[in-house]
Amino acid sequence: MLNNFVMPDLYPAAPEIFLLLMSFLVLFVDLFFGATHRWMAAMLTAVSLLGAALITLVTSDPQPVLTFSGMFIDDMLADFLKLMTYFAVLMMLVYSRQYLADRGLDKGEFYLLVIYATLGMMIMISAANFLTMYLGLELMSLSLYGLVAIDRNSTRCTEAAMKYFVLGALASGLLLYGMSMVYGATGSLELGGVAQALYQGQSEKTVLVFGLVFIVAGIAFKLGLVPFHMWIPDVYHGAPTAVTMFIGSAPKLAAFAMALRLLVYGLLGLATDWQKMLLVMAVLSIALGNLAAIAQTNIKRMLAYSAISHMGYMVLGLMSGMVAGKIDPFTATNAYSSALYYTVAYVLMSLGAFGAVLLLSRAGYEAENLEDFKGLNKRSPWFAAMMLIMMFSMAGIPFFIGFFAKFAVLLAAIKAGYVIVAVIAVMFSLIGAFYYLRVVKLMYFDAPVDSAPITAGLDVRVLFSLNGLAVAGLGLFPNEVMMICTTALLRSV
Amino acid sequence: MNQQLLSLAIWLPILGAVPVFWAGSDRRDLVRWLALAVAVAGFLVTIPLYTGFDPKIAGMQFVEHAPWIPRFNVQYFLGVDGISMPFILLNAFITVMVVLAGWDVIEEKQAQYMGAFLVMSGLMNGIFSALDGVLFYVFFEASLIPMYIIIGVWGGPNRVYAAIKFFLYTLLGSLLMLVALIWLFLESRGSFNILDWHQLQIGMKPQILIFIAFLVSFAVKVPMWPVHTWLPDAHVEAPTGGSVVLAAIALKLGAYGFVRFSLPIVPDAAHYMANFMITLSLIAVVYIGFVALVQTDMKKLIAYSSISHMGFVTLGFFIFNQLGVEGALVQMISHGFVSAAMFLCVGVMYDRVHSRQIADYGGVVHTMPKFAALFVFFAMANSGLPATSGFVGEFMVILGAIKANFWLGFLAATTLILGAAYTLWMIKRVVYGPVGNHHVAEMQDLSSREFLFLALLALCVLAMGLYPFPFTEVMHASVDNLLKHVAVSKL
Amino acid sequence: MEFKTLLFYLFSTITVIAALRVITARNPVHAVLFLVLAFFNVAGLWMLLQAEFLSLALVMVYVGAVMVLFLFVVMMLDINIERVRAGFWSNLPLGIVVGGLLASEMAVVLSGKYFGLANLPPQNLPANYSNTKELARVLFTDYAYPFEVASVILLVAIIVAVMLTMRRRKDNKAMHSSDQIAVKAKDRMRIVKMAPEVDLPASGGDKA
Amino acid sequence: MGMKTLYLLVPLAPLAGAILAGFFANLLGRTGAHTITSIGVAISFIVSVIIFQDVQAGHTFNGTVYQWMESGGLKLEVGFMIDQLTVLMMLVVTFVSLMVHIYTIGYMAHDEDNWPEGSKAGTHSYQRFFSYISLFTFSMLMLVMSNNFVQLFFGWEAVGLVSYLLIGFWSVRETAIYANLKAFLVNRVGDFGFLLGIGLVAAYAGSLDYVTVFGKARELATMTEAVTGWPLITAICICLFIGAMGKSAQFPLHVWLPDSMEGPTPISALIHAATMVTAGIFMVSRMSPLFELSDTALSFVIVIGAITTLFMALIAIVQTDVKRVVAYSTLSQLGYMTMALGASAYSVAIFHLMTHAFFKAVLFLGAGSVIIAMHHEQDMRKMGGLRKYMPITYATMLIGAIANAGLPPFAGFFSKDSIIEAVHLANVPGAGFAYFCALAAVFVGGLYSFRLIFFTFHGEERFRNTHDDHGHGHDAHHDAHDDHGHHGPVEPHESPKVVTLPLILLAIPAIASGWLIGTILYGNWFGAAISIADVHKGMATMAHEFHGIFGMMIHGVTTLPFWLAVSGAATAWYLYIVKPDLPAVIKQKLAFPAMILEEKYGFDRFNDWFFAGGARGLGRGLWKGGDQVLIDGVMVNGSAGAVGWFAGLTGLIQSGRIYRYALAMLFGVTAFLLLWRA
Amino acid sequence: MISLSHYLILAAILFVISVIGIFLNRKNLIVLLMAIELMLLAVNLNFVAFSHYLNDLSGQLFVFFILVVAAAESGIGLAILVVLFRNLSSIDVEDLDSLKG
Repeated sequence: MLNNFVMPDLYPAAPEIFLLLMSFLVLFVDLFFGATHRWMAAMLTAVSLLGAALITLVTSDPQPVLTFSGMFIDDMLADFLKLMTYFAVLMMLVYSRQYLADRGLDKGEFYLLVIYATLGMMIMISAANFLTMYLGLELMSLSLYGLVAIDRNSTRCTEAAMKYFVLGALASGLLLYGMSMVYGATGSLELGGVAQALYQGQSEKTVLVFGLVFIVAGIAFKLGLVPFHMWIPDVYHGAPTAVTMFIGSAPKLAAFAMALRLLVYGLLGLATDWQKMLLVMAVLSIALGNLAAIAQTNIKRMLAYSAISHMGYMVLGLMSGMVAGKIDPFTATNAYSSALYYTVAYVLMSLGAFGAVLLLSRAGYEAENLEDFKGLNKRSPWFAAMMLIMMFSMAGIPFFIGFFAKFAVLLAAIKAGYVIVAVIAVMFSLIGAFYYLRVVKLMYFDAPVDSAPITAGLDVRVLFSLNGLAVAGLGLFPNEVMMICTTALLRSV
Repeated sequence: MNQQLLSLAIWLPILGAVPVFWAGSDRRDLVRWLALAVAVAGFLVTIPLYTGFDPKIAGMQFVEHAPWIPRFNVQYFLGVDGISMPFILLNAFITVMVVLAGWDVIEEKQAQYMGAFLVMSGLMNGIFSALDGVLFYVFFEASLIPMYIIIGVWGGPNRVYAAIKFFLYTLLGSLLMLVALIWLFLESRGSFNILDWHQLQIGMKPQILIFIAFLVSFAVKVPMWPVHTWLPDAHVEAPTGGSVVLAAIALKLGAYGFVRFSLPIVPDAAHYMANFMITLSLIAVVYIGFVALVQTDMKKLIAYSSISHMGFVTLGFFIFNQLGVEGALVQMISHGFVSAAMFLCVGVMYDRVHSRQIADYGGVVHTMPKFAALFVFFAMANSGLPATSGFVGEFMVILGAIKANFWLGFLAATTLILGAAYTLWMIKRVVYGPVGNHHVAEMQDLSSREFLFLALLALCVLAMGLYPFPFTEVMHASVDNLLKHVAVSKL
Repeated sequence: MEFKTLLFYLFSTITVIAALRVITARNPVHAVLFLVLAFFNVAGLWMLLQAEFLSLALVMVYVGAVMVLFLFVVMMLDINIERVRAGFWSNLPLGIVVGGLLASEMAVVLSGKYFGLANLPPQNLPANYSNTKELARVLFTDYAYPFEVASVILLVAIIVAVMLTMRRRKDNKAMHSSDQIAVKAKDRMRIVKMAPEVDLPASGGDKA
Repeated sequence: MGMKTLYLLVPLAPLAGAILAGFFANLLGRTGAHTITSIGVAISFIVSVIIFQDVQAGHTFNGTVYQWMESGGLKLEVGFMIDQLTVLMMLVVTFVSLMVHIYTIGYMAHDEDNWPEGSKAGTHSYQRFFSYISLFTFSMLMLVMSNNFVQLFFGWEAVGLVSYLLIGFWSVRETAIYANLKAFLVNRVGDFGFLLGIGLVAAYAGSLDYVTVFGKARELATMTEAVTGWPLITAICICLFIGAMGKSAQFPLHVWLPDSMEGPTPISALIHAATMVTAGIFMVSRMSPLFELSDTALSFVIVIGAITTLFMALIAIVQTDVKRVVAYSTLSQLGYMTMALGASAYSVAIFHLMTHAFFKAVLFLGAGSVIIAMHHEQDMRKMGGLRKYMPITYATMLIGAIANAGLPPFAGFFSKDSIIEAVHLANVPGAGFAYFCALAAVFVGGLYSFRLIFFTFHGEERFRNTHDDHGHGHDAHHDAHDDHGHHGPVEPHESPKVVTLPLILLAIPAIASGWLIGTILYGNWFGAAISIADVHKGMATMAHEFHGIFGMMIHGVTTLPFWLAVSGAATAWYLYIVKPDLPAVIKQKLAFPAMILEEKYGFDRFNDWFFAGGARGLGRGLWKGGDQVLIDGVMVNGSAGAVGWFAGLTGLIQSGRIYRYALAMLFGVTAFLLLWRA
Repeated sequence: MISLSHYLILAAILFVISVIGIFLNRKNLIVLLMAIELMLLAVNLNFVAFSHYLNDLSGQLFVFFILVVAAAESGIGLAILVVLFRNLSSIDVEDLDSLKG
C-alpha cells in the first residue's frame, strides 16, 4: 500500500532539519559538558542559528515551494521572516548571556528551549496547513512556557508561567475550535484548499464566520491584541528579563506569519469580516496599551503595554489590505508589507529597549524599575543616547525606524479609507509619547539614584550600541528594509 | 558646490555636532571652540544662499533632488524661495549667537548642550528647505527632540513639566498633520512633492479638513491663542539658548507652515477660514498683550510678547494682501532678532543674579550701563519703534490690515500701546530706578563676549529697521506668486 | 429509536453530566475521575463515528496516562479542600450569562440549518476497512512532517518537566555523566600533606 | 557741494555728533562731547540758514534719498521735502537746539552730583546728555524734512524715544521714570491714531508720499471708508490729528507733558516746549491739503484746541512748581496753535509755534537758571525776591512772560492775537466756543505768567525761611548737596555765561520774531506749502485787514484780548505783590474749584485707575482666569488628568486574576460572535 | 438518525462547560487544567465528527496530533503547577495575583 509513497523534498526544510539536528548536539553536549562548560551550549546554539541562517540564505528560492504533502511552504516571506527570527534570537542570546550567567540560568535547558521555540516559530512561518500551524504554535508556546518558568525558585516566574500557560491553552483551544469549524465548512485543512473552497463560494458563510471568530481570537492572543492581551503585562513582568526579551521579539514575527498565513492566505475570502474584527481590536489595543502604560512604574510592564499598542498599530496595516470588498494587489501588498515592516521595526526596537534593561542589570540587581533609569545620562551619555533613540523610535518620532513603521501603516490605513481610525491612532500615540518621554526624562533630567558603574560586558555594550545605531540608521535610510518586506511579500504564495 | 548648499546647511551642523559630542564635557575649551567653529561655518555656508539668490525668480532655487524612500516616492527634495531663504540665514546666525551665549554659562554637560543646538540648527534648516512632505515632517518632528532635551536638562526648576508640555503640545499638532500629508499623498496619486500638491484639485470639504489638520499643527507651533500656553512655560524653564532658539526660530516654523502648506494647498479653505484665523490672531495680539502686562517674570513677559507678535504674523497671512504677507514675513525675521536679543538680555542678567523676577531687579543701569543701553534698545525694537526691525513688520501688517478692513487694523494697532506698555513697564522696573538690592549692586557689566553677541544683534535690528529693502526684495516674487496662487480656487 | 441513536444520547448525556461535575466537584480527585468518565463516554461516541483508533487511543493514552498523571499530582499536592470551594457561586450568574450567550450562539449556528453537511448520509465503508491502518498509512507518509514535529513537542515536554521538577538530592545515587567526563587525573587523587601531630578540636563534644 | 548734500548735512551733522558723543564718551571727555555736538548742531543751523535763503529764492525741493522698502505696490522711501514750512521749522529747531546745547554746558556741569555714588550710568551722563539732545535734533529734523508719512512717523517716534530717554534721564528718580513711561505710553495712544490715519491713507491713496497723496486729496474727499462707512477724509484727518494730540499734548492726551518736567530743564525747553510738542502742529499744517477738505475734522481740531487752551491755563494758576507753571502754560499755548489749525490758519499756527518756541524756551531756560541758583529747588513758594540776585535771568524771563501773556510789542502778542482773530473769523462748528476759550485764556495767561514772575522774582525772599523741608522727593539731590556742604540759607547768584548767553540770545527773537508777521503770514510766504480751501476765508480776511505791525499793535490795544491780558497781569500783581495773603483766602473760599484745579481735573487719577489699573486688572483676569484656569487648567491639565484617570482604570482591569483574563477573552469572542452572526 | 449537528452541539456544550469552568473556578488550578482538557476534547469531538461526515481522514489525524500535544501540554502544565506549589504552597487561583496593574 505504500507503493505510491515518494520521499518528500527535504531541501526547502533544510534549516529546520539542521536546527533540529543541532538541538540534539546541544542536548548531548549539555548532558556531558553542561556542568563544567556552560558556554558550550550557548556557543553551539549561536552556531546553530548562524548555520540555519546560512542555510536559509543558500536554499532561498525566489519561487514558493511546497513540500511535505503541501504542509510546508518555503517562500521569500518565510525566508525573510526566518532570517529575522534567527537574528532576533541571536541578539537575545548575546544580550542575555551575562544576565543569565549572573543568575545561574544559563543552563543547557535554556538554550534547548530557545532552539525549540525558534524551531516552532520557523514551523509556523512555513506552515501551509492548519495542522502544521497548530503544531508549530504549540512547539513554540510550550517552549516559552518552560522558559518563563525557568527560574523555578521564583514565585513571580512560576506565577507568570502558570498564567501564560492557562491562557495560552485556552487560546489554542479557541483556535482549534475555529479550525475545526473551518475544516467542517470547507473540508480542508490546507490553507490553499481552504482559500480555494472559499473562492468557489460553496461553503456556508455563517459557519465560516463562526469559525473565523475563534481563529481570530487565537491569532489575537498571540499578537496580544485587546481583549486577548491580558497575559502580556503579567508574563513580561514576571519572566526573567532575558526571557521577556525573547517573548517580546521573535514570536511577534511568528505571530505575524501566523496571522498572514491564516487570514490572508487561507481566509482571504472572509477578509471583510476579519478586517473589521482586527479594526476593533487594533483601536482597542492602541487605546488601552497606551493608556495603561502611563500608569506603570516597572519598565518591563510598561514595555508590555507598549507592545500591545504596537501590535495594534501593526494590525492597522494588516486590516487594510482589502478595500470595499475588492482585493487590489497593489493596495494589498502595500498594506501587508507595511505590517511586516512594522513588525520587523518593532522587534528591533523591542530588543533594544529590553537590552537597556539587561545592560543596566547586574548580579543580584534587576534594573527593571523606571527609577533605575534615573540619571543615566550622567552615568553613561552614550547608552543614554541609545536608549533615547529607542524611546523616541517607539514613540514614532523621526528620524528613527519607528516613525517610518508608523508612517507605513498609517498610509495603508488611510489608503483603505480608515481616516478616522488613523486619527484615533495618532492621538493615542500622542498619549503614548508621554511614557516614552518619561523614560527620557528620567535618564536626562533626573539625578542618578544608583551610581554603580555599568558592569555589562563588552558584547552587550557593543550590541546595544549597534542596536541603537540600527534603529537610527534604518530611520535615515528606511527604503531598503521596506523594499525587502515588499519583495518578500510579492514573492510569497 | 552651489548645488549642495542646502544640504550643507542642514548636515554641516548636524555632523559637526558629532565631534562636539565626542569631545565630551570635560574638555570645555575644545567643545566651545569646536561648536563655535561649526556654528560659524554653518553660517558661512548659508551666505551664498543670499548672494546667489535671484530675487526675480518666484520658484524654488538651489534645488536638490534625490530619491530617498522610493518605496513611497519620498524624495530628498530641497529648495528655497524668497519666503524660506531668509529663515535659513536667520537660523544659522542665531545658532552662532546661541553658542556664544552658552560659552561659559553652561557648566554641566556643555558638549551635549552645544551639540544639541547644532543638531537643532541643522534640523531647522531642513524644515525651511524641505520640499517633500515627509522630509518636512521628519525635520519638523525631529526638531522636538533636541529642544526637549535642552529644556529638560538645562532648564529651571519646573523644567520637566515644561519640557513634556512643550513636546506633547507640539506633537499633538504634528500628528494630525501627518494624517493630512498621507491623505494628500494618496490624493495626488503617490506624490509627496509639496509643489505638486500646490497644483492639486481638492474639494471643499477635504480642503477644510486638511486645513484644520495643518492648523492644529502650525497653530501650536506659532503659537496661536488658545494653544499657546506651552510657550510661557517652555520659555521660562528653558536655558537662555533654548529660549532664544524657541523664540527666534521654532515659532517661525508654524507660521512658515501656513505659507508653505495651508495657503497654497488649500486656498479655498484658507479663505473660508480666514475670518476665524484673523479672530484668533487678533485675540493673540490683544488678549496676550494684556496678559503680558501683568507678568512678574521677565522671560514669561517676553514669551507672551512673542505670542502677541506672532499674532501679527498670522494676521498678516490671512488678510491675503502682499503688504500683509510680506509684513508677516518681515515680522518673523525681525522677531527672530529681537526676541533672541531680549532673551539673551534676560539671560545675561540671570547669569549674574539667578533670578528672572522683575521684582528682584531695579536700577540695573547703574551697574551695567552698556547692557542697559542695549536692553532698552531691544525693548524699543520689541515695542515696534521705527528704525528698528520691530517696526517694519508691524507697520506693514497694520497697513495691510487696514487695507483689508479698518477694524482689523484698529485692533492690530493696539499693540502699539500694549506692546510699549508691557515692554517699557518691565524696563522701568528692571533697568531704571535706584539700585534694587545688593545683588544688582554687584552686577558686572557685559563681558566682551556678551557685548559681541548683543551688539551684533543690535546691528541686525538696526540695519533691518533702517533699510529693510534687501529683505523684502527677495520676497516679492515668491509672495506675489503665492498670492496669485491663493487667489485661484482649486474647487 | 435506533440503537446507535440511543447510544449517542446515552453517551452524550453522561458526558455532559460528567463534564459539569468536573468543574463543580468539590474534591479535585472526584473531578479527575469525572473527567475520566467523560473521556470514556467520548471514546464511545467516537466508536459510533467509526474512529476506532482514536477512540482506543483516547482511553489508553489519555485515561491511562494523562489522567493518571493528573491524579498523581492532585494527590501529591497537599491541597486544602475546604478553601477550594469558597466563592464559587458568587460568580455563577456572570458565568451563566456569558456561557449562556456563548452556548446559544453556538447552538443557533450549529443547529443544522446552516449546515449543508448535515444532510450527507454517513459513509458506508467496506467491511475490511481498517481505520487504524488507514490512519497509519497517512500518518507515516503524508503526515510524516507533523509527526516529527509532534515528537519534538514531546521532547520539549520532557525537557520542561524535567527541568522544572527534578531536584538533585544529596542521597541521589544517579551518575552524572558530565562529571565523569570532566574528571581529571589530579582530581582523582589528592595528596594531602599532614602535620605529624594535630591538636584535637577544643569543642569536639558539641558536634551532633 | 550741491543742495542735496546740504539737505543731508542738516540732519546728519547732529546725528554724527550724537553717535560720537554717545559711543566715544570715554575718549572724548566732557569737552569733546559738548564741542562736537554743539558744532554738529551749529553746522545744522548754518546750513539751515543757507537753505532758508535758497528757499527764499524759490528753490523748493522734493526728492528721495533712498528707497526704504517696497511692498504690495506701495513704495516707501526716505526723502526730503524742502519748502517754506520745512525750512522755517528747521531754523527754529536748529536754533533752539543750538541754544540749548550751549545752555546745557552750564546746566549739566555738575551732573555727577545727581547720580548716586558708584553708579556707572552717572559716569558719562554728561556726554550722554549731549548725545541725546543731538539725537533729538536729528530726529526732529528728519520729522520736519520728511517728504512722506513713513519718515514722518519715524521722526515722530524717534523724538518720542529721545523724549522718553531724557525725561527719565535721571533714572534714579522714581518720579522721572514714572513720567517717562507715562509720556511714552500716552504718546503711543496718539500714535495709535496716527498710524491708523497713515494706514487709511496708504490703503486709499495707494501711496505715502506727500505729493502723491495731496494730489489725490480731492479724490479721497469723495470716498467713504469701506467697512465703517465714515467719510474717508474726515476719518483720515481725525486719526492723524489724534497723533497730533498725543505729541502736542492736547486734551485729553495732555497728561504726560506736566510730568515730563521731571527731565532736566534744557530738554524741557527744547523738547517739551519749543520743538517736539509742536510736531503735531507742524504735522497738521503739513497735512493742510487734507484737513481743508473736512470741516468735521477741523471742527474737532478747534474744539480740542479750545479746551486745551483754557483748561490747561487754569491749572497753571494753582501750580507752585516753577517748571510746571511753564509746562501748563505750554499746554495752553499749544491749545492756541491747535485752535489756529482748526480755524484753517495754519500759517498763524506755525507763526505762533515759532514765537512760542523762542519765548517758551526763554521761560524754561530761565526757570532752569533759577533752579540752578536755588540748588535744584523748584517750588516757587520757596523762592521770591530773586530779582536782585539774578538780573539777567529776571530780565529775560520777564520778556518771556510778557510774550507769553501776549502783550505788544513782544512776539507773543502778534501770533496770539492773530490766532484769536482767526478763531473769531472761523466758520467751522465749535468756533464760537473756541473764541470764548481763547479770550478767557488770555486773561488766565496774563495771570499765571505774571504770577510766575512775581512769585519768583519779587516779594519776600522765602528761600531764607526754612530749608529743611524739601517739598520734593529728590533725595538724590539732597544727598548730593549734602556732600557739597550746601546747608543752611542759600545765597543765590546769577548763573554762568553759558547759561545766560542763550537766554539773551533767545530773548531777542522772543521780542522781535513777532515783527515778522507781515512777511510770514500775509506775504504768501508759505506758498504752496500750506493750502487753504476757498470756503475758509479767515486768513484772507485777516490779510485784508492787516496794515503793518504798528497798525496791528495800535489796533490790538483797542481790542478785548489786550485788556484781558493786562487785567490778568494786574490781578497777578494785586494778588502776589499787593496782597500776598489773599490767594490763600481765595483758595479757602473756593475750595472746590481749587481742588479740581489742583487735581488737574482728576485725569491722572482716572487714568491710573481706569487705564493702568483696568488694563492690569484685565490682564490679570485673562492670565489667571483665561490662561491658567481655562486653558491650562481645564483644557491642558484637565485632559492630561483625564488620561491619567483612564490609565488608572486600566490597572483595575488588569487585576492579576486568571479567571478575569479568561473572561475578557471570552467576552471578546462572544462579542464578535454576536456582532458577526448576521 | 444522529446528524452532524448533534455531535457539534454536544461539542459546543462541552466547550461552553469547559469555558465556564475556567472562569468560574477561582480556587483550584488543577480544575483549570482539567477544563482545558475538556475543551480540547470538545474540539476533538468536532474534528472526529466532521471527519466522519466529510469522509476525510485528515480530521482524525488532526485529533491524533491534538491528543499528543494535549498530553505534552498537561505534562508541562502539571510541572509548572508543581513548581508553583513549591513556591507558593498553594494552587489557589486567587493567590496568583502578585503580577497585576
